[in-house]
This record gives sequence, structure tokens and C-alpha cells, in this order.
Amino acid sequence: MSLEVSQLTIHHGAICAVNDVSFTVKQGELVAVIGSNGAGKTTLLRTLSGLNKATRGSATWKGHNLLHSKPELIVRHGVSHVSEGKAVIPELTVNENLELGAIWRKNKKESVASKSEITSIFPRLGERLNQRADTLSGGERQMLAIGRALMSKPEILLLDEPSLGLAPLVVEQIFQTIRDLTTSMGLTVVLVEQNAMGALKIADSGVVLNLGKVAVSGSATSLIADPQVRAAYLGY
Amino acid sequence: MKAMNRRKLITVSAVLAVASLAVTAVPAQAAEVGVSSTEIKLGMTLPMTGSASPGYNKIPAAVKAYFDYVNANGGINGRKLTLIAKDDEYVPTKAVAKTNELILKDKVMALLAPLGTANNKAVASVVNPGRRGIPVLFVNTGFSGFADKKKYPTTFSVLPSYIMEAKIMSEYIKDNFDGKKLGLIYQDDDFGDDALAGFKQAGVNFAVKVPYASGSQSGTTAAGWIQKLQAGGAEVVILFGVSSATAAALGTAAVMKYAPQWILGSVGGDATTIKAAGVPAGVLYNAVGASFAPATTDTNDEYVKLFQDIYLKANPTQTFDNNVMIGMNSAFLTAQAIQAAGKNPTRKSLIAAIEKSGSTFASAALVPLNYSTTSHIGYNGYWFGKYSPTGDLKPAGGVYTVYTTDSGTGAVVKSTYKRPAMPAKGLPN
Amino acid sequence: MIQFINTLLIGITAGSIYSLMAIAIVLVWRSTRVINFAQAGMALLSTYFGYEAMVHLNSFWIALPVAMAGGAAVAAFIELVFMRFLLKRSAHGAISGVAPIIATLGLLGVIRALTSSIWGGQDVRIVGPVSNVGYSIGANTLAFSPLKLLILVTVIVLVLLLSLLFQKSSIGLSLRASAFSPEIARLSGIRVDAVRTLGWSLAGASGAVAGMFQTVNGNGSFSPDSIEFSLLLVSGFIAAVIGGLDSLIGAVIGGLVLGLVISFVLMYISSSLFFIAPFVILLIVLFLRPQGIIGAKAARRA
Amino acid sequence: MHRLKSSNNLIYFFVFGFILFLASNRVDELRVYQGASIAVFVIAIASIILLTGYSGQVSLGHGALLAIGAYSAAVARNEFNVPVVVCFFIAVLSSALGGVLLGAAAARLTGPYLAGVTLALAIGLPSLANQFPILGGEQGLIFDVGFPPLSLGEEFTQYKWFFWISSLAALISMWLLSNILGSRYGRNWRAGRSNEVAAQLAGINTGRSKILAFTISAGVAGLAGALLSMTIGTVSPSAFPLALSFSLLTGAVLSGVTTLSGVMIGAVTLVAIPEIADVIANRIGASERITTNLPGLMVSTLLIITVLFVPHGPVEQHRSRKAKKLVQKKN
Repeated sequence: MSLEVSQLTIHHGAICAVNDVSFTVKQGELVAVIGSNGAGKTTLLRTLSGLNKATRGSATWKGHNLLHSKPELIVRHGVSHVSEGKAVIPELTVNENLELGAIWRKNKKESVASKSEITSIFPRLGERLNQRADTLSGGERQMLAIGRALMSKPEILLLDEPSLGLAPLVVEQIFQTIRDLTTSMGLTVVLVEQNAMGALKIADSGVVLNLGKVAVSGSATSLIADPQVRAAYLGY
Repeated sequence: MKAMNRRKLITVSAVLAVASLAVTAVPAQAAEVGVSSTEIKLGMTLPMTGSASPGYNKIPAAVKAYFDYVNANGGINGRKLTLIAKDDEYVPTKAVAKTNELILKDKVMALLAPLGTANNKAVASVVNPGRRGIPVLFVNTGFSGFADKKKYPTTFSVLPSYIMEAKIMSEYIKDNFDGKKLGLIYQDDDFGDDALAGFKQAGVNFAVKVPYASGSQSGTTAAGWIQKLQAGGAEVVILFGVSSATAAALGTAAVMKYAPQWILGSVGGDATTIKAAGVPAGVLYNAVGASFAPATTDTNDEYVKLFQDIYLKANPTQTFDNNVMIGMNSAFLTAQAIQAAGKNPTRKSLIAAIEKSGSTFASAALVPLNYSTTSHIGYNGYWFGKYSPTGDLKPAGGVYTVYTTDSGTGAVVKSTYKRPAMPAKGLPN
Repeated sequence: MIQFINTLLIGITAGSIYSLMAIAIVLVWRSTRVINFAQAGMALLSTYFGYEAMVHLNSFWIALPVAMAGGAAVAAFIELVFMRFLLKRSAHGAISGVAPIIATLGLLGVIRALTSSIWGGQDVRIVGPVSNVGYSIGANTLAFSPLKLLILVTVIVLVLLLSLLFQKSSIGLSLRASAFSPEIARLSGIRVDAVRTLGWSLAGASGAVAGMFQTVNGNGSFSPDSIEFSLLLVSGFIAAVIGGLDSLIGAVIGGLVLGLVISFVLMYISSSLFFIAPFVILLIVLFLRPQGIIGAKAARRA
Repeated sequence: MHRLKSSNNLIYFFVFGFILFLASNRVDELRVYQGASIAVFVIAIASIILLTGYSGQVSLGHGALLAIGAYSAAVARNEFNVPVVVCFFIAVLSSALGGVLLGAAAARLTGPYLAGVTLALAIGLPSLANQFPILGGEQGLIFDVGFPPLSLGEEFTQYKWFFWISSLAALISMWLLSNILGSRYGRNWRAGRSNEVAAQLAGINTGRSKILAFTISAGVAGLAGALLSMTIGTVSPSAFPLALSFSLLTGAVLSGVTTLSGVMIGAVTLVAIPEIADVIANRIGASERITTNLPGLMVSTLLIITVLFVPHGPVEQHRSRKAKKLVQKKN
């Protein structure tokens, strides 16, 4: 009952973006994947949700092979991906963006329940249900993106740089929400971040990618304590 | 590397081009192009598909039916007559290309009844049958210019010119609709210009004139024509266009409840085509029409009877109509011309034969032929009648009153021409 | 005065038909970001389907749905076996931008040639279900008949149904989401490929109605080389661009504008200018409001 | 180096021209006429390749540009009795002028918008002829270049004369074009096509470069238009239907829009298709409606197949295959 990634290799044309990466995420765990720009974090995440194709290796969630499936099918196995850069559709209303997440679900009653649950987590979304998404602030959009992902009632959430381009105070708020969600809803979360410190602070464990390879991995506290990691990624 | 490739490519293309050009060697010239010991080939271009084709597309089958009849009766001096018809879609450039094919590839002896004023003009200017000595028999257009022997030395008109038609029509209008407000729909080219010249010559003035560009006729544009005629208060409207334009005008007028006295020109006045385009026969009822051949329903006429028999035997599912009859009549004239051109007809002897004895050829028309060494004019007159409730054109009072005139300033006179009896079995003798 | 009113009425009826064509262009553009120059060809083919149904069953009310179903099927077929393959193959290279345009032109040619060889290039004749004889006011006859009323009402109903579908149903949400952001749509579990096929089918059906109405609204006849067909060919695209390419309402407005312009040019200026008029309108719109009358920020400029 | 190359080219063009000259004396009139059509198509297709392949712009309305050239040549000849050679220059200039205007619009538009605008132009422009009486309406104008000079002999036919004129024009324009493409302008166009932003950063005025491409392309198209109307004797709206624009585009795609060197392939195919269609129709005994439509069907089908399977044309395909083989050998 976990996400198993083993010997995963991904190419972008001739460039090897992810090289022989293996790690495991246990159920209910929040794992931070950190690394500098171009380390292959986003490519890794996109491959897990089916957007990119892998060259070699395997990735399974609860026994389902994630590598030879399409994103629209993978989401049906409880894997929800929030892609980089406030993944909302600006031309649609907040309400429509939320409903989008549950669009494949057969049971409409459950969807309605999910929506009221999400608007109670993000009350500001509840207030703006009939506004277009492009009228929202950056932080609200990120909340909406996460809300949309939650609407599909996921078991594992793949978050790509939720802190990107947000004010520090908002970032802190978002990270706190992610941590709370993990605990309260029993979610499994893979959090890809450049803001390594912020991510590791809320994470249970972490994987450090460098040039497509796993540099170090371990519990969040051990990584924060690791002098090499501190020097390279945490900046002190 | 790149330069090398280009060099190779040019060489290869050159070789290819030469090879493709050289495949056919120049063939040895036979006695006369298109004439063998067993066959004489004739070529025709006309619209067989497309918006201008309705009605006219029956002509090839009509001509073939008559040729087959001649061939079944021994041909002309033992030679079969063969027609090769090509579709030009009423587009001059296509007519040029197809005529080139007929002359250069199919190697026909002569062109027979090519249709359309603009098409024939384009062919005359670039293919230039006149310069090559290729006969163009009985062109299927009434443009007066084609009778100009200097300009088109090998071309023979057959239809009365549009000038003649307009002049005779004017006479009819003066006799029957004097003082009424007149409207005119005409094709905006030489076809229409000829008509305008004729009306001007006869001193007829129109309250509303609506030109249309060839090919633009449709329900969409016809709504505009009718509105203009209505606005101008025209009481008598002349439709001097092709069949499809005539049909569009009549159909749209019915929709807009506009019912003036219609006068239909000979080109577009074919009732079968108009009815096939969805115009109810009732709309045609009492419209005035013109023809130089006997009415197609007049089965007492020996020609109508024979042509109808031949045509319906070959095309049992079709209707015998005016286009068919004119086509078969041209085929009949052609057979006589080839007969008159001698045992071994050549292009030259064919032209000479029509000039010498063309005016004595038997024909179905109620109007004389005017061929001579100085004239390439065919028929020169019309009779007028009205369409019956079933949409058939019939002479007023059952009597054909034929008027003749010329394309110049000559007067319109009542014809005294008596059609000679049909030769035995309708074959050239 | 009566002439002015009639010109207006003719323009509105014709414009409503162009609107349907423009909607078809917009639907395809939204689902695959391709301008389908073959749309009018598909409408032509569907109209021939309707004509066959008319010949055999002799009811316009059966022929219309037959044409719509035929149009939808043809469109779905083209999207499934052709566009998918093409968009995959021509994603890169010097002519990646023009390849889909050229390909839809090729399709247009194939469809025209096929319909001409099957149905002979002569006019199809479809008689409308109600009279096309204009209503009378006093001594004047309006260029507006029960048939034109029917066309107008049907177009309005179809546009309303389509906007309901788009705004209120989850299928509509899928269609819109896939158009705006295919990636987010896929991540939300939408089968974007199937949605694209659906978009094409709706376009095909909408074009089919345009073809059928264009036929009965003219003199009841339609053929690959008729003016009516050429009008559909250009007007759909031009109306869609005037409306901003992404908007259904814009397409309707664009269609009406075009219908009125053509009608007035035809009546008051010259019958030989009515094909150049849409072109001039198009240029004016593109220069003054590149985003269309109802346009988002979407850039159409380099 | 550059000079050397173009003078080398010149020799090839001379040799090619001489071969054509010899060929024209050995084949029958139909082939000579087709040869003239091929030469006209070569010029017309080259004008499209120049635009689409080298500057990344697409025009679906080249038929309209051909029409401008043809009409201005015919008006110059009929109204002002201008010598034939000058008529051809007038055709080039007036079409080029049209190209400047269209190019100015095109510089502001991309992909589908430009395609649509040019499509609307192709449908709308020819019908203008009905508006102005000087253009002769639907039946058009006669464009008569006159009989071949008597010094060429009695046997010298009209069609051979057409062939000579159009082949000479084709050779000259191909030589000029290949030199333009080798020049700075050619490089700028290619740069703008592959990456507009990068080209702008490199200091190339892509807008002006696009207009220039449109202008030259239109001028060449105008020449093709005048030659086309010479071979068919008339200039009329129906001589420039949408189908002509489509066939030329097909010819360009068949030739490969990224290189001029395949231009013969497209031109020969366009002339050969009606011929092949005729043979097929006769073989299967097809009805008139099929015979009439078969060429159109073949052209469109070829267009689709080429776009799907050889989008860059046979020449480029051949080159890249060769290049791949070379790389493999090196490895």
C-alpha cells in the first residue's frame, strides 16, 4: 500500500532528465522531493501522473502500474496531480474549476459532499464560487488548484511547486494546509519544491535530486541535519 | 555536399523531362486527320457537369443517338460517325484544354457544336482552329460575331443570332404588350451584349435592366434580381439568360409572389430543364417563348416523330426536349455535310461542301439556312408561342408564324419559307 | 422602404445560417486548435445524406436528423482516423504550423470530388417542410416566409441548446476545460481524446444543419460549385474570426454581421462585389480588433 | 566562393535550357503544350515555396496573385498595345505591388488567420472583374502574344512558341530565385521561419523580411499568371478558381516546401495528373461525372498523403535519410 518508484529513467529527446531513481512513499506519509532547477523533479512528477513517458524502470501505486497508463485513467486510481504554476483554468469559474476535479466520478452526491468539505477547508473559495478563476489572487489560485485535485477524492496527491511565485506569508499558509490535509484526511503526499527548507519542515521524509539522480534521501529531520544538504539546498 | 545534390537533381530532372517529352514520337500524317477508312471522328465540348449543365448535358447522347442511327444504316460512304464529347463545365479555360485534347490527342476531324459564347471565343483565340484549317461546325451559340467569316474562317453558325432574336422579340412585344413597362435579365457578356444591341436596334426601352455575371446565378442572387424588377414595376420581363438563370429567376419570383408576363429567350427557355430545377409547371404557364424548330410535342411533324423515336430508343428513360432536338438536328446537318464533302472527305472539302450546298441541306427547322461562299450564317428566324399548363411551348393558335431578320439593320419580316419534305428515313441522300 | 426591410430580412436569415457554420468552425477550433477548412465540405456531404433521406422517406423532419447524424459521423471519423494521426506526425518541423491547414484543404478537395462523382455535381433538390412564399403586408410581399421563420427559430433553438450544453452540463464543462487547458482536463480525469471527437461531431452536426438550411433557403438546390456552397465555405470562417474564434456568441454575431453585409452589398452596391465584401470585413476586423468582436486576449498576431 | 557557385548554376541552367530546346523540336504538339504548362507551374510553385518554405507563411490564395499578373498583362496589351515582353514585366510589378499590401497584412497575422484571409482573397478577388468593364467581366479578356516570328520558319507552331517563352521565363526566374535564396535575404527568411524571436534578437527585422518575401513571391506569381493566360489565351475569373490555388499548393507540398530543387516534381505531377486520370477513367469505363472529378480527387488525395507521410517533400526526405545514414556510418 504505497508508491514504489524503482530504477526510473526518463529522457527528454536526447537529454536524460531522470536517471535511475528509486524511492518509496508509505501511505499517509508526506515526502518532499527537493533539488535545484533542472534536477528532474517536475519531470519525475509528470511521469508519475502519466503526462510524460518513462524510458526504463517502474512506478506503482497500490500495485497499479503508473508508467503505461494515461493521466485520465491514473486519476481514477486515486492519484491526483497539481501541476506547476497554479494549475487552474482561468476562463472557468471557481465552482467550475472545482467540479472539474470530480467530473469523472459517478456518484454526484459524494461530489457535492466533497465540495462542501473543500469550501470548509478553503472558506475563501466558498465565498468566490461564481467568480472567474482569473480574478483570484495567486494564493487563492493555488488553493483552488489543490481544491480541484481534492475533488477527485485522491489517496495520493502529487504537488508541483505550490509555493512558486507566492508571498512568504502565503507560502507558509499553503504549506501548513498541506501538512494539515495529510494528517486529517489521511492523504499521501509527494511535494516537489525548490523551497527546500519550507518543504522539509512539514515533510516526514525527503528525497534530494541532483542532475536527475538521487543525491540523498532519508527522514526530513535527518536531511535538515545533513551538513551537505544544508550547504547545497538550505543555504546555511 | 549540398551543391553536389543540387547538381544531381538538376541532371536527373533534365533527363526525366526529356524522357517524358520524348515518349511519343511524331506520328506519320494520315490522309486527313480524324478520317480513316472506317471512321470519322468529331469532337464536342460543352458543360456536362456543374451548374450550367442542366439541359445541355443531354446533347451528346442526342447526337450519338442520331450518329448510331446513321451508322446502323451503313454510315456515310461506309464510314462510321463517332462523337467524342468532353466536359468543359462552361469554363472557357477548360474548353481550351479540352479542345486541345480533342485536336492533339483524339485527333478529331472537326469540332461539332461546341457550346458557349465565351468558350468558343477563348478556343478561337488560343487553339485557333481557323488558322489550322479545322472546321468548327454549327457552334451552339447565337453570338452574331461567329458568322464573321474573316475572323473565324472555319466556323459555321447555326442558331439565329441573339441580335436577330432580340429584334424579332421586340416586334412581338410591340404587337402584344405595347406601352407596358419592360424588364430584362441578361448575361453580362457577349451573349447579353448581342441581345442589348438587338433591342436597341429595334428601339425597345427597358424600365429595369438586370445584368448577371455568368456563373453567379443562384437563389441567393436571384432574390436581388426580382426585388429590383419589382421595385422598378416591370410588367413584362424578358429572361435572356441560360437555363439555370431562367430557372433561378422564375423560382424566386414565385416565392416572392411576383408574376409579370414572362418572355423567355431561346437559350434558357427549355421547359424540361426549368421544371427539373424545381420550378412548378404552373409558373411557366402563359409565358412567351421562342423557337426555330417545331414544338417538341408536335408529333405530327415528321422530324419530331423520327428524332423522338431514335432518341427514346437509345435513351428510354429520358425526355425528348428542345435541346435534344436541336442537337439531333445539328447531327443531321453534319451527316449531310460529310456526305457532300466527297468520297474521301477532308477538312477543306468539308468546309467547301457546306459553303456550296449548305443552304440546300434538309433540316427540321421552320427557318431557312443561309450558308454560301460568303456567309456562314445558319438560321435567321423565330416563331413565338406560349407555354401550355403542362409547360410545353406551343405556337399561338397552333400555327407557326415565323419571322426572319438579320444581325444588322435589316427589317423583321414574316417568313414565306416552306420546309422541304424530309429525305427518306431521315438519312442524307 | 420595403426593399430595405426585405434586404434586412434576407440578411438575417442568411446570417443565421452562417452563424451555424461559424459555430462549427469554433467548435473544432476549441477542441483541436485547427481551423477546419473542410467544414463546408462536410456540410455538403451531410446535405447529400439529407437529400438521400428526403428521396427515400420524403420527410424533411427525418432528413434533417439524418443529415445531422451523418455530419456528426463524418466529422468523428475524420477526427479519429485522420486528425489524430496528422497532429501527432506534424508536431515538429518547418511546416508544422501549416500542415493541418493544408491537410484540411486536401480533405475539402477529396470531399468535393467524391460528392461530385457520386451525385453528379448537379444540384440536390430539397423542398422545405413549409411554404417559402413570403408573408404579405398590404400590397407588399415580405422576403420572409414560414420557411425563413422556421430556419430562424431552429437556429435560435440550436444555439440555445448548445449554450445550455456548454454552460450547464458536465459534458459542456469537459468540452470547455479540454479547450482551454487539455493538460488540466486530463489530470482531472477527462478523456480529452474522446471529448475532441465529440467536439468535432457537434461541429459536423451543426454544419449539416447549415447545409440543409442553405439548401432550402436558396432555391432548394445545392451543389459543390454553387454560389451557396462557396458562401458557406468562406462565411463560416470569416464569421468565426469576426466573433473571435473562441466564442459561440461571437460566432452568432459574426454570422449575422456577415449575412447583413452580403445582403446589403448584393442589393444596393453590386452583385459582383458580394464575394469581396466578406474579405474586406475580415481585414477591417483583423486590423481594428485582432481579438474579434467578442475576443479574449488570445493573440492572433505574431 | 559565392560568385563561383552562382556562375556554376548559370552553366547548368544553360545546359538545361539547351536540352529543352532540343526536346521541343522532337516531340508532338500535345507534349510541347504540356511542356509549356509545366514551365508555368514551375514558376507558380516556386513562388509558393519561396513564401511557405523559406519564410514560414502560408498563402491559400496564390491564384489571386496570378490573376493580378494576368489581368495587368492583358490590360496593358489590349488597352495600351504594350510590347509582349514589357507586358510580362508589368505583370511582375503589379503583382509585386499586390504582394506588398498582402505582406503588410500578413506581417500582422499568423497561421490560420493568414490562411483564412488569403483564402477569402482567392474567392473574392477574381469576381472583381465583373465590377470593372475594362476587365471584361466573366468571359474575360483575350491575351494574345501573337504568332511566332516568321524567321523561325513556317513549321514553328503557336504552342512551341508558348513553350519557348515560358521555359525561358522559368529558367530565368529559377536562376534568380536560387541566387536570392543563397543571399543574405534568404538566410534571414530561414532564420525567421525557424525561430522568429531568435531572429529578432539577432537584429533581423522579421516584419520587413516577411513583407519582402511576400513581395518577391507575388511578383513571381504574377509572371506565372501572365504566362498561364498566354497558354490559355484568355484572362477570366474562371481561369483562377480556388481549385487553381489548391493545385498550386499541392504542387508546392509535393515538391517539398523547404527547398526549391524539387520544383519539377510538383509541376510535372500537376500536368500529368489529368492525363493519368484520363487513362484510368478510360480503363475502368467511368461515367462522365467520375471522369470530370477524378483529377481533383487525385490532387487532393496526393496532398493529404504528402502532408501525412512526406511533409517536407521527397527531396528533403531523401536528403535527411542520406544524412542519417552518414551519421550512422560515422558512429
